[in-house]
Amino acid sequence: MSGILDIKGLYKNYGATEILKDINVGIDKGEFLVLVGPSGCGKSTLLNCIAGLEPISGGAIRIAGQDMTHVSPKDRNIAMVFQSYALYPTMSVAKNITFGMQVRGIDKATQASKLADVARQLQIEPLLKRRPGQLSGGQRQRVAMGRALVRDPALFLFDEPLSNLDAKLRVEMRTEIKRLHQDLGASMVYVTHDQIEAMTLATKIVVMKGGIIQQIGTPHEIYTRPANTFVADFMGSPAMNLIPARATPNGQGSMIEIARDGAEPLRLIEARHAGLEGDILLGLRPEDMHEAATRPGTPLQGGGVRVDVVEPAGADTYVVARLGGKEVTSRLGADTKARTGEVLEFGFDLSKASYFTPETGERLA
Amino acid sequence: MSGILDIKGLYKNYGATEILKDINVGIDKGEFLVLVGPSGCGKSTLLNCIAGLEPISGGAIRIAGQDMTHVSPKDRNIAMVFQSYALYPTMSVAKNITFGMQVRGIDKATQASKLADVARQLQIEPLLKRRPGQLSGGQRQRVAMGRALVRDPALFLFDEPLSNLDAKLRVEMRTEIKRLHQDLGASMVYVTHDQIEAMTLATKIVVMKGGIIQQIGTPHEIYTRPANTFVADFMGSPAMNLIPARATPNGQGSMIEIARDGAEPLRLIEARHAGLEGDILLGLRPEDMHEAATRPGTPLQGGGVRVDVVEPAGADTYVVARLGGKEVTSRLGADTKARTGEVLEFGFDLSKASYFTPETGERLA
Amino acid sequence: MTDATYPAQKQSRALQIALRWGLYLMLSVFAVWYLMPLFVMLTTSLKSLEEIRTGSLIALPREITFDAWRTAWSGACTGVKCEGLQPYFWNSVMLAVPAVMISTILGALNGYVVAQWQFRGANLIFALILFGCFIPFQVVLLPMARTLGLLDIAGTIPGLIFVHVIYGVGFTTLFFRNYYVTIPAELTKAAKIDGAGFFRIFWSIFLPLSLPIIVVTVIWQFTQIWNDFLFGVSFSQAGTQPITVALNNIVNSTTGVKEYNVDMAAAIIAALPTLLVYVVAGKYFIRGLTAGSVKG
Amino acid sequence: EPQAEVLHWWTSGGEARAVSVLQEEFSSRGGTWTDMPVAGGGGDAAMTALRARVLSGNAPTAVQLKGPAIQEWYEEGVLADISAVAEAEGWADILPTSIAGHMQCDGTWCAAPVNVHRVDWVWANKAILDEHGITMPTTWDEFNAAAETLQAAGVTPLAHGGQSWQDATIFETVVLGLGGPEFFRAALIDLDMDALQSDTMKAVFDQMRTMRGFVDSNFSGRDWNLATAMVMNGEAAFQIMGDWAKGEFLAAGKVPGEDFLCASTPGEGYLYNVDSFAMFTVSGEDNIAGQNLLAELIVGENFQEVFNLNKGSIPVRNDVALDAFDSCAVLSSEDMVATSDAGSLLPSYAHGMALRGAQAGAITDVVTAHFNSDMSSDDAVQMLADAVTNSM
Amino acid sequence: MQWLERHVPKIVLAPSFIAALLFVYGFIGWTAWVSFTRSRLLPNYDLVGTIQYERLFASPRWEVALNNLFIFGVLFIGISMVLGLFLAIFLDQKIRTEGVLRTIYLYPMALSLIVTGTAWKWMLNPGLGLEAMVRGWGFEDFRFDWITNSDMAIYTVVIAGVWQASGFVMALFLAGLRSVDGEIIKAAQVDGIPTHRIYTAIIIPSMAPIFLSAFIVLAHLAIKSFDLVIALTGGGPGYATDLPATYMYAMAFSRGDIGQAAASATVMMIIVFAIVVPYLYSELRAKHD
Ligand SMILES: Nc1ncnc2c1ncn2[C@@H]1O[C@H](COP(=O)(O)OP(=O)(O)OP(=O)(O)O)[C@@H](O)[C@H]1O
Ligand SMILES: Nc1ncnc2c1ncn2[C@@H]1O[C@H](COP(=O)(O)OP(=O)(O)OP(=O)(O)O)[C@@H](O)[C@H]1O
Ligand SMILES: [Mg+2]
Ligand SMILES: [Mg+2]
Repeated sequence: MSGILDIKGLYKNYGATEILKDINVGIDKGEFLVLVGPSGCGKSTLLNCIAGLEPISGGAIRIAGQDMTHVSPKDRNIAMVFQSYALYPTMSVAKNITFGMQVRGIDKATQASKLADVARQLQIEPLLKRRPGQLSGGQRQRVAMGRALVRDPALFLFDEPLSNLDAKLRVEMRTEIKRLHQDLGASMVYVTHDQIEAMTLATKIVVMKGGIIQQIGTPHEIYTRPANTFVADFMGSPAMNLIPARATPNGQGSMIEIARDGAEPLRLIEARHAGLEGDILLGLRPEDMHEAATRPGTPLQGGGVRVDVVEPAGADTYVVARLGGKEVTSRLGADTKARTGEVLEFGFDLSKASYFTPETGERLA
Repeated sequence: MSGILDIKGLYKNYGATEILKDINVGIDKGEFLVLVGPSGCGKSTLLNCIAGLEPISGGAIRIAGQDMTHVSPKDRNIAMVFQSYALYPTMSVAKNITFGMQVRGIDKATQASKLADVARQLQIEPLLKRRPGQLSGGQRQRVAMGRALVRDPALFLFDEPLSNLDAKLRVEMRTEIKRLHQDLGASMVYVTHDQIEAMTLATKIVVMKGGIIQQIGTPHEIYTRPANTFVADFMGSPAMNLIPARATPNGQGSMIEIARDGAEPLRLIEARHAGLEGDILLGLRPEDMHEAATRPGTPLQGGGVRVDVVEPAGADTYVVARLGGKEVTSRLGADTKARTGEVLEFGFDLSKASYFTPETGERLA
Repeated sequence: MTDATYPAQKQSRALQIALRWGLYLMLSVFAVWYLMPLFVMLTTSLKSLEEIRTGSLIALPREITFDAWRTAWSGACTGVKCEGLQPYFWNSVMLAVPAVMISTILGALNGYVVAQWQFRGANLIFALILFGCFIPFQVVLLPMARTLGLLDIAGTIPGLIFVHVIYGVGFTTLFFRNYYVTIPAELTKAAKIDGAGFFRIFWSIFLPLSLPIIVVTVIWQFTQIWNDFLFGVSFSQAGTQPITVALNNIVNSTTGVKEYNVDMAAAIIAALPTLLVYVVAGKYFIRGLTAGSVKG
Repeated sequence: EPQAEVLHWWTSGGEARAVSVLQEEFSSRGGTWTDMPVAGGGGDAAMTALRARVLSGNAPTAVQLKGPAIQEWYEEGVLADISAVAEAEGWADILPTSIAGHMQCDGTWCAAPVNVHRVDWVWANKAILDEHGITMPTTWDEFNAAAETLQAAGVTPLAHGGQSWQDATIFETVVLGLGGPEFFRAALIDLDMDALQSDTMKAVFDQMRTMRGFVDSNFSGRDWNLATAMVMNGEAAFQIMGDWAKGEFLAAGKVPGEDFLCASTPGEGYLYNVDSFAMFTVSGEDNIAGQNLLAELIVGENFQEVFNLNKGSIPVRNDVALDAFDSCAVLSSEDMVATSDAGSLLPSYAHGMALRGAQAGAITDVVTAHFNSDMSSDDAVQMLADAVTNSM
Repeated sequence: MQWLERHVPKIVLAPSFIAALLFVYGFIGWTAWVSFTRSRLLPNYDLVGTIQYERLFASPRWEVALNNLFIFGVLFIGISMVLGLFLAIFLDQKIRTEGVLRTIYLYPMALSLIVTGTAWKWMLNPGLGLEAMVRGWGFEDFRFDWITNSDMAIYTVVIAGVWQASGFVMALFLAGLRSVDGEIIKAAQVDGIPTHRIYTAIIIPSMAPIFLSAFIVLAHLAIKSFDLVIALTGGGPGYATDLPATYMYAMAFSRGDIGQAAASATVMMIIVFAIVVPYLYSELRAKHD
């Protein structure tokens, strides 16, 4: 049983469609849970259920140790930022932010000082007198944030709160949220589709798909040891390469054989895992495929592959090649020597590899 | 004078506030213009002006060679994706997408095939019968995209069309948009706050701030030669480090002196530019500060700096240190040896550096 | 290559101006149609009885006289008293203002419940309340008279208010419910999270959004109540009769001499408060109250 | 001290002045008069209000009621007995018997009569008649002949307003004129089926059809006073209307016998429309005192004279001097006495004196439907019988 | 406390609901009961079977009234809706004189019909009104004498009815238009949708609830139109423009035949029920999916 939030066997249907299936997850005080998953997988719905805004079809929700399954939203002591903002159209920005405090009977002075704080953090001081209709998308989103941040609830729920902000502001806001989390020990459930946000903020990540939880773990676990190909594919950008390969036991480890176009198969030795055998999927992140020349010292296993596409992107260059009959992306430095059509000597870092069954996509090792 | 879109001296006020000031920009057929700028800088307003949805206060807009300044939106032959989606609430998803075609009297068969195409691209096939109210945020956004994509207008306007999508889908959508652009030679104006989107999609980037254009250029120009500290700071994540330094002429080049905490100043040689003198800001991207150990062969100038923060983020690790009295972030590999509190030997790649005056922030070299 | 309908701008600009003119023309034509009876009434009210008797009914007055207006306001006989509409005016005000307010507030609350706080059976209840709009007032007259007698408010202004509220609430509920269903549910959600309860959300979020529909409702209710005759005549007694009864007494005597000029003036006078409400309330037909509330 | 709340529908102009005479008298005798006027639809609205008042247990003290409605209300058990006043004042002696009959319920007095309107009047524009050499017709054939002459000369013979009660007014005068008092009584009071279906009744409808031809094409929905104005202005020659029409002539400064003529409609008999006040059961001494005082005053000589001078009608009492009354009123009064003796003093069906509402209404429906369509007289007679049966 | 809070919505709705049960359904029940009695001047409660209904359906006047209700109802509701909607849309085009025009369109509601009826009567009267006026302009053959024609008179009632009610419908629609999200209209404009299609396909569908309001109001007015007929035609010529409401009133109050009035009221309620319930059902149903 978890401290702040504890969800047990939660189901949610809209009519006949099951949106959430058997959700079990909990967080302790001060934890930062990030929900990720493809668009439409039920993240917002889950937040709504936690907040009590949607009736649930089965299961139970406890907040701060109390059964809240049938408690009205206002008594759940949560703050929430809506994906759709949901600003009060007739109130000024300032009023939008202070409304909750006012309802709770917090005194004017506190209201004013909190408002001032939040407005500064969110850089919306000049906008306080405006109506939501007079704001830009990002400004609206910040006001929506402000509404939550002035509160001091048991639990914060954030639904993609930074999606309409520019990179700089986003980083700043991220920092604010992190600070809020650390300084106040606030507990949070946070939906985002931004990998960096997920990775940098979360103490725990939940990956969902089609209303079912795929994996729960720390960012590091999720990133390095995805529970299945879905998670592997979903987390990280560009995604983890899932390269069809054949494994045969080989002494203490396994030998991994990967088909190459117009050359004989690449043979790599996986020293850590002995049990691999038959058709497998080798999961390797783009950054774990190096340009052999730049990293001569590291324990990489090399192989030349013909480069299909070279796509420079600021600090990195993405290089696409065909391996095991699939396109494989590697992330190389901006100064890579890779040229389209030429063969590049790659270095594979199998110490970071994952292995999956091709059929179910479950993790093997 | 440009081919498809030509904006001359455009001004836009809301009441007394000037939102857009003297905007001059144009694109040729097949160009992909990306608008970036901080939240509230006027990007959406500019799109609205181009679309004719907001009356402009001054200047002129030509589309496809014709003066459109006073033409109503429906006659401008543009397609637009709204930041707020603006789906037709009473129509099904399919109807939302096909409605425009239907009005234009396009035959049923074509409608159906276009709809099928777009639905596949956007992965919304199972949702075609739903109402917008029954969709998730990301799904709504995709429907909004679909409405534009089935059109074949002179100009596409996209306002943060992918902001609510998860990373994977986002990459896929980006590819679709790129394909649309390349295959059809479509002309686009695209607002985004996603640097990667901006960099990978744009043929031309416009950086705005407070309603004023700061720089127009190719992604490479903007990234490597920002016109001022604002652009330097704004583009790239984490932002370009702007390190206070002193320059003194030094033979063919200049000597750059940077203050270090608890050690004597760092001295670097800028070989490309001779004219630098006095207080300057040295602009250096995080990825141009390397871990000296990992890149022994490259022409880097080294120096040890004490590390303040180490922040791992998947493939990269961000390392923060103090230089010139400011926090400076460098992007190092996941396997960096940097440890908080210890001194790390950095390698600075001055061949990629920019220089700005501290007073106005204008680019020096 | 490009979309089928490509514009010809120059022409479209001219067309726009033409359309605009057409629009104003059309609006004016309708305005004339609406004004026609008022014109007849006004001109008649400014004529002398002599002129009405001898001249054409639909013609400008040969000589303008305001006597009829004066008589209608303070001199016309409505029974043994010949004090015009004046004394009845306040009865109507005292009746209409509270009745409109109460029924509007009730309707707003009911509509708010039905539209935003759906519970099982809410729609059925709404339908049942709504159906009440159709009950013929002639039907309710007698049982209601009995009820008022039992409640001991027969013949009083509170009794009349009671009746008007009962039979007005169906409409006000209808108006508000149908306006509130178009307001995004997210607003209620956000306010619930903010800790606001049922009434607070109503007061702070929904009422400010309701200006146009409040206007419509007030217009409807005020008109209905102010102009009501049947209830007014049946459930009042001497001293509480509303203005319509007085107007009727001036206008509708069967065998007395008909003074059309006074009739018309009286009708216009009786309508003035309603007109005032239209003009004043009309300002609140504001566009886009929900602007910027939610996206999607 | 006597108190009375009086529900009546005499609201405008002359009527109101007339009734205020009563109020003044009442006050001068120490009473408090609370006025509760409700006009409209010839008392329909007042009746509506009355019903509501009675049902809510809050009946007014005195109510303007007339004809069989008095008995109907009496049957509902809500009328008070004012026999004491009637006997003290000797009403039985001073009222024509047929009129007194209306005021009595099961042998007790329950209402006080106010005035007598004669309904079967023809009003005519003297100038027009003179111009075309026409004298007031005394038979319907004469009337038809005169009308045809006028029509040929381009004058609208009959000014009429197409409202059902006006249609009914003409109808009953024709019934009286063509059928005579006996027939009128059989058909419109006793609702004798044979009479209703008789050839005489067919002839009545034939005459109605003829009259329809004498009316201008714009008659539909016209108020009676506009029809009167047509006569006054020389646009039409005749109007058949009760003696309240006289008020319009007088108000316009016309003089009877000089500018306009009055005569009873062709045929013998007299159709009266008697206004009266019924007293409702009320509690409290003050109210009962008020009722009695009111009853006494209403039939009192002074009120009878002053009121009827104002109203254009004539007193119910046969002992009031008529010096102050105009020639038409004098004629009316004389005829009343004469017909009363001859037994041809009859209640007006069109004004709710002869029949109960349901039956009167059923007949009016047929009359007005016939008048406003091209229904044949045979059909009309059949329909009349059906409607009357159906209304029972 | 918790309980109270959870049930606030129900508690708020309760008084109106109870009032409706008592004063609407109770009274309807009462009326139904009385329709099976011989009540005359005042109600009595001894059941006598269906005789009142037999009388009702034997009455040619009731037949006319019912027919008229259908003609009048359909035309009045239809025309008022269309006209109201168009006027609202026109007024929504940023018209400078909106305030004045709105008041002009609305004012007929303010005037008591007992007097406006007279004005209309004059205008419709061929000898006094429009016909005379147009003839006066030299068009000698112009005819407009519906009000005197038994077959056409009901249409004059429609004209006056529309004149009175369409302004309010306009106001209702105007409020509805003003609640439509502007962004959506913008999206449609950019999508190249011509203005009329924006209205027909996007704005009007999203005003479906407002249509319900307008429909109910108009249906209510149509069914209860009493003053209108009384003032304009008095039910005439003959009883050609009688409506059930006037029939009922006449029976109940001028003829002292309350049983008959109750029977006609009951039939009216059944008709209303048959028309309104399916509409309500579909309208309220749709909100749920
Ligand atoms: N109706 C209005 N009245 C006044 N100011 C407005 C109005 N609409 C927008 N603004 C202001 O205009 C500026 C530009 O708005 P705009 O929507 O173009 O910003 P943006 O660049 O799209 O920002 P974002 O990235 O947050 O969407 C903002 O500062 C905004 O507050
Ligand atoms: N009212 C509704 N009726 C039926 N289905 C609905 C309704 N609301 C949402 N859904 C469906 O439920 C699923 C989950 O929606 P939800 O909003 O939780 O997705 P999400 O994970 O937040 O997606 P996104 O990242 O796009 O916001 C979606 O497939 C959506 O289409
Ligand atoms: Mg979501
Ligand atoms: Mg924007």
